[in-house]
Amino acid sequence: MTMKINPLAVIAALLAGCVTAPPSSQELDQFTQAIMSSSFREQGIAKLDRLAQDELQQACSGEKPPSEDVAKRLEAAQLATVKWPSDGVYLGDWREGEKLAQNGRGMTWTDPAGVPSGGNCYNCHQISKTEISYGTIGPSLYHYGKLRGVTDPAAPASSEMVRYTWGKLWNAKATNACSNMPRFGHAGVLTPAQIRDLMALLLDPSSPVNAQ
Amino acid sequence: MTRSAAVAALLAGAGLLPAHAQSVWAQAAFDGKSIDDVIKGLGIAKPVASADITFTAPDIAENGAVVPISASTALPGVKRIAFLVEKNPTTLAGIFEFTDAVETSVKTRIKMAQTCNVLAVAIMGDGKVLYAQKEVKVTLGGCGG
Amino acid sequence: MSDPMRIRAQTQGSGAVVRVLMSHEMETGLRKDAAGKTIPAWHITEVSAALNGKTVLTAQWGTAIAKNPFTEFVVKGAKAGDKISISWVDNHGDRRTDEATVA
Amino acid sequence: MTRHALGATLAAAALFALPAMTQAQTSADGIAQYRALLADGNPAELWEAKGELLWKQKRGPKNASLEACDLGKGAGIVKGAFVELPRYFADTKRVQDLESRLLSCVEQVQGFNAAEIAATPFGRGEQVNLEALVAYVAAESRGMKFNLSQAHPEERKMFEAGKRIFYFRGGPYDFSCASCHGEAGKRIRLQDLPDLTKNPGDGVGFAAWPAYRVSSGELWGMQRRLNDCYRQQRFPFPGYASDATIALGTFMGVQGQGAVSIAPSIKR
Repeated sequence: MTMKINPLAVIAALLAGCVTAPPSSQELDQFTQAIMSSSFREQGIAKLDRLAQDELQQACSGEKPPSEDVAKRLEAAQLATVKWPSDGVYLGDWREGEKLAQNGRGMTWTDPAGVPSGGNCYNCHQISKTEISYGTIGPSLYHYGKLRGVTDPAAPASSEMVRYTWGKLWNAKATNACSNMPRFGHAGVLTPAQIRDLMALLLDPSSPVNAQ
Repeated sequence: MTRSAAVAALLAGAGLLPAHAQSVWAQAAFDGKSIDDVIKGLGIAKPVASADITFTAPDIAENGAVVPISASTALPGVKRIAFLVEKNPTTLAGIFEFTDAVETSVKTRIKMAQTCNVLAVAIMGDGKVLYAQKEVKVTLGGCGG
Repeated sequence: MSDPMRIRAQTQGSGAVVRVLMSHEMETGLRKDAAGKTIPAWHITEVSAALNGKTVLTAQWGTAIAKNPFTEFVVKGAKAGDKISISWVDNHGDRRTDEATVA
Repeated sequence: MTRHALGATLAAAALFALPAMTQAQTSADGIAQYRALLADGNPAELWEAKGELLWKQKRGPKNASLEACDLGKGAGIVKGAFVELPRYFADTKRVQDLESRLLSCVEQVQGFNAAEIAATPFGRGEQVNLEALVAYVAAESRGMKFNLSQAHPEERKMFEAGKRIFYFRGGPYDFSCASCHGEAGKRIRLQDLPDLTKNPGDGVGFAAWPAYRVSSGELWGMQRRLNDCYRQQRFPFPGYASDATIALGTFMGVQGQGAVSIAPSIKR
């Protein structure tokens, strides 16, 4: 349906203050910001600085993802933040990794300061065969190393996959700008030692992910 | 639907409150930490598996805090049904005692600490004890935080 | 004081299905509060149901009956207009009785 | 046991006897069976009954009942009010959801201190009574379709703000509401996640809250639901009945237009 509007009448009405023009997108952004800052308060370890978005968070906060160019630029910037293990050791203990994968705690306002975070992995991924309570926001990681042909994580042939996996855990946005996955290393959610244990869960041929 | 407080006083006067209506509180059975403990505590015979006891429980419990279960039987001699949870800190969840005025059938909801067998143990007037059991998987749910 | 129970009693076949919801914490005595102190056990221990004043079912409950307990059973021969009353007592000695009419 | 319920149980049991089911199907069906077993006898009823008594009871410094409270359909009218909230209220000049409107009412009508109640932790003091009132008001619209107004400019503004807040990523995990609720068919652990960017269907998402939470044995209104979402998002604390939460309610309610409310429902 089309409506004929007399532009002069509209202007007149606006001048008379009878009709309020709908707010512009920019005005709505400002309105939203005002609401956000009046609505949230700090609680426990969850301070208000958590609402201060970095460039990536801001770019990924639209209804639609950013353009391909922007995404590429963001990914490159995120990749540059990845800290590779200084001693070249990528894998830890898969048993500890499994515990981390099960653990969804940490960093909420009910968590005490200084308690190590869990990896939250099963919340979103299938991982070992025995845990039936797994989420589906992320892809299944069952047989992660096996499917990718990693028989010896220390072998040179595995190095590319090992590095890719480390990068994914450290900063998932380095390969997918607006990924739903947290930047575990970059954001300081997990320590390098914890990431090693998760690496082992995914890549160690004897871990339940690959062996069962 | 529910008329309440005023009735309480009336019924208390009529001697209908549970303490007067029920057999002695089974302390030893409720303290039991294994199926054997509970059997000993109740002073009953060793239960025998029976297809005459219909026991319903979910295969998976979305939350161990509430697990819906039910038991029923068409056998005329069953006087009591006890629900036992194999791996709970204390094994006995509850005992229901039926008169002839009710069907030998009850639904309730229990707590489960972990995946294990749940048993419906039916105690008959002649001292026979029958049971049916089912494994219920207790899953971790939500974000886990 | 405890909140009222919800009792529904509905004729079905030659009897009535009774569904009861009770408002009770059913604390296990195994949980700890935020300060790390054990929360003492607090649970309904005994329940009885009566049809027109005559006891038809009793129960003993431990700590593993779920919070805000739900129970369902079938009273033989109950007719519309009959009174179903339910009583409970907990390990603190608190008691409660509520009544409903069979519909 | 009712014959009907027994039949359903046996049918579910038969379903499970089928071999060669994939693990995922089996656990999904197992959860469905569990929920079916819980459906009959929702402890939320205890809150509904208590809320009805509270609504009609003279309370507070002004010793008045809430029958003078206008939830949007006129003073004292409860039926149908829930499925039209959040909406704009001329007297407060604000868009309000059920909880924020109840706060206005207990202050204006009964003389309670709304700010004090809003600052009270969930499950304590007057918050306990608000939860019961929320259960009662929602239950009075059970089976009705959501029908939120977008006629007032403030209502449209709150919808737009709600949309922006829904997609706002922040905190150490980079989560927004959309991280979990932006796509259909996903789940966390075994819990299905409604896609809240559209109408997720009758009795799903916005149309299922308030709900009795099996995990805590408590009645959660939408305010508490959103509060715990933000906690798990690792965000700071959203104030009770704050504009951000009302904006989100407006967004979800408008997206869910036409969905049938089953609230208060029962949830894990």
